[in-house]
Amino acid sequence: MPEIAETAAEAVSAVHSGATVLLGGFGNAGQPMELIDALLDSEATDLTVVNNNAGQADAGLALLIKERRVKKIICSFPRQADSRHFDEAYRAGEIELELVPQGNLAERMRAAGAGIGAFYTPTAYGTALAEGKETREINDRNYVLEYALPGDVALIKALYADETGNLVYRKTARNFGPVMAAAAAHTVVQVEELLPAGALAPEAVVTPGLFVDTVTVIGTDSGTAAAKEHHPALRSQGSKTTTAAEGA
Amino acid sequence: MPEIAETAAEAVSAVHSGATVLLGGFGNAGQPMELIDALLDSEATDLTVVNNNAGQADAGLALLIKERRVKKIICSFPRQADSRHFDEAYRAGEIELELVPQGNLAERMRAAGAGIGAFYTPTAYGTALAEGKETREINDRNYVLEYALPGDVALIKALYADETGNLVYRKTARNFGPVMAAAAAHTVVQVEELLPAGALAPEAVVTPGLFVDTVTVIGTDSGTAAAKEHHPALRSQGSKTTTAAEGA
Amino acid sequence: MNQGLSREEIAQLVARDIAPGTFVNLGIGQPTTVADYLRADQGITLHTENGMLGMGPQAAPDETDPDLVNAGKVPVTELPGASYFHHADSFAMMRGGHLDVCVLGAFQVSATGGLANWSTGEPDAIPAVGGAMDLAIGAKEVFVMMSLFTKDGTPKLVPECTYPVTGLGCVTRVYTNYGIFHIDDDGERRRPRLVEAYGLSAEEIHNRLDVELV
Amino acid sequence: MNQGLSREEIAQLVARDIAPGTFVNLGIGQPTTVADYLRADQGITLHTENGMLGMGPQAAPDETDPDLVNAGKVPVTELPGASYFHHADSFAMMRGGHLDVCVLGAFQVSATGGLANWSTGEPDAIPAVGGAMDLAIGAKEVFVMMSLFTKDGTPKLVPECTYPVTGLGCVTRVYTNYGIFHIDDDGERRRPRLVEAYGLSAEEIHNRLDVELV
Repeated sequence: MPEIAETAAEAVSAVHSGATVLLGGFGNAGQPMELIDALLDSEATDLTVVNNNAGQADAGLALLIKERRVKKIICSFPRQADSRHFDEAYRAGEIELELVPQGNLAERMRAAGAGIGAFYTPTAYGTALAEGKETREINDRNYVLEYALPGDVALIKALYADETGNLVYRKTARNFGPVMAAAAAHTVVQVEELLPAGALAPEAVVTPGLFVDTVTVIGTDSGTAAAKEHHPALRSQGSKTTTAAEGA
Repeated sequence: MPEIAETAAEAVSAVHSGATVLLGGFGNAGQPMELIDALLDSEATDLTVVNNNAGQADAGLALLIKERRVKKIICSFPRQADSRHFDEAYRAGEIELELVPQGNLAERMRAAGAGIGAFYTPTAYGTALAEGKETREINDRNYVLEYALPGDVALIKALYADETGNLVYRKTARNFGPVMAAAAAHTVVQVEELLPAGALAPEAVVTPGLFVDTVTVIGTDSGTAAAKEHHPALRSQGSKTTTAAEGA
Repeated sequence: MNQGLSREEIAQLVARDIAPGTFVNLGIGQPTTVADYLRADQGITLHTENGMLGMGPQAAPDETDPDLVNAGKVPVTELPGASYFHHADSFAMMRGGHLDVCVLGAFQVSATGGLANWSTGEPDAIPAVGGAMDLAIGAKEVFVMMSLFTKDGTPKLVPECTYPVTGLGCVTRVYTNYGIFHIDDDGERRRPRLVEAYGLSAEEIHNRLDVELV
Repeated sequence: MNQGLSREEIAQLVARDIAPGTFVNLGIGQPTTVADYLRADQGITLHTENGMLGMGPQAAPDETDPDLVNAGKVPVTELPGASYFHHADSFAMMRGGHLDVCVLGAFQVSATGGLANWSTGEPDAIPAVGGAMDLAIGAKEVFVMMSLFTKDGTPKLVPECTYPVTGLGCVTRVYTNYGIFHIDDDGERRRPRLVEAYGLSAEEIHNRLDVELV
């Protein structure tokens, strides 16, 4: 059973300085903004962050970078119209960048979660992003060796959790969540609602509870949108224990 | 959109002699028995078969082996109380056996579906099943190199398909189905019911339709059991196009 | 000078040439506009790298959903038959060769189908790749949309890419304002073949390119 | 001769020692009986390799479901909080170290925690491995249940396995009819430590084993 954290601050207390933190989300969808804000309010520094991007505008990850608390970022697409804090830190030589093609990034975390030490991927063969890496020809195709990318802590966002930690997501907000939950030693999830065990249909669970260590309930736009629909994982007999409004 | 086959015989016509055939199921659960029976009635021979087991009693795969139409079997657990046809063929030197730990078997097919050429797995390191294989130490752990295992055709069983080929499964009958669907060049599925596009909730689809080439409707015990429940993937507004009773 | 086809006309040609019933990924930027010209009767299923098949058109301004976006992070919609999956599964679909076509933009395409579209290689540029390299090597066919020449007239279909490559030998067709090229493998090597010409004659195109055409 | 504990008593000890709130896989055969002694208040979640967490007890004869079986293909039940997943995901859970404990039977366990439980090594035997090797190296802790001696009195806790191994250095505890052994890593090497003795004295156990105990 996961720990239920009353506040986002408590939920992110597992992130220690020097940790590798996997941050979920693709754009705003699935981004655990409130957990990242809590991380910003914490003392944690000297972080290695894995995220698809490198922060946008003056919020969340961008502010962590602005405060120089991210020593290294592992991502696929740092440069964006509003990535000015990353751009500045990078040009100043004050942040290390490991640029990884998006699919290799996802697969490296998937490998970490699945106990695979390394794998041969065709992506990036012959490009600058494979320079210095081992290659191998298998059945007339060329591959690059990539290693598993585990995290100390994952901060992700899901739609519903049940008390056993089972998670379901909403639409394209699923993105990196399930992969990061499995790849991290400690997984922290912000959800719109926490439901009793048995409220989620076992066929429709996306992230089984054994990947989840801490759950905290935070209402966002996703919950508002979900309230207008019937999510298929919700069993009709499942009554809600904590709604976003009642919760932290 | 997948082809809808009227009969099991038509559905398995994609299996040619010499093909590598991935057969789903773990015990009876998820086993596409009617497709295997149709394969038995076909002319296909000289097959390489991938399945967790090597046939039981006097049915399905066991009969294919009895008729010496399987030149090689790749499986994790051939020896069973009622695997007499395999035992006999094996002792006579008339079938080749590649014994693969169950998780490596699943992961090798997963790699094939995911375009991964090979991967380093800790399973079987230091055992007879890793003899002659490449090994590598990564972060103080020992791994064995295993290669992707693609199929020419997969024969699997699911619960429902929609007209776009999206699949959902029932309970532990899911087992190898999703992995084999992605690993084979051509995937044939027997389902209890075929539903219109839109009848399956997109959040609850397990195998997206792009992995599915042929669907045929065959009623079995699974459908009978499912009829007493509400599968979470079924949207209430989805009306059924073909039920098992009406179908082939 | 005759500019050949407009961007919209190029997108129309790409849409015309995508086979019915296929699974297609449209890259960010110009390739996205191809969706505007796909006909419903083509039965094309769109994939977006952030975890969806069966993506519908861009969402109306008053019907956007924060949890339903495309690879460009633009709000989109869901069609009947859609499905959602996580990032590793989404890129497994590409890498595993399950997508029939992806359409990408390019700085350069080489005569053997090498693609350069992720980096200008300028020393002070901040690099970013996203899913470009995964898409380039993943789909069964890679269609590129680009102008055939830069503003100063330099060809973008080149003997070898001078920009950093995204993938080797992966492009199968190049849709440009002056013509469509297929890059076929004749068993010995891959070479571009001019299939349709627009605004310039085939001879003029041959003369202005430093690439041997079939 | 005193036989020490019965199989049921060994299963009870294993059940007692599984930490509350953990995720556990019980191997086929004798290990399955551990489930009979787990208390509800321990909050143990059972994993079955064929794709389920939250597995409940064996199904009553009139309530079996053809699509709900355990790794031994025996009909089982589903508990609240259960989830289903495919085979690659199921074994990823093991291999990725997400299960806290697995319980396995054994022919032999070596002094350094090597496990032999998949093959007798007889030349005419038909080999079969199932999920044994995946489980052996996957769980954080591997508990073995076995008799300490064969019927002819040969120890099964041995300096080195003579049977073909399932995994190296993977066993953390050995539950036998005569005693419980923990195989700890003292920083230099792994060695068994006799934690509890039954039916025989600690000295008798030491004398009958060819293994150096801590």
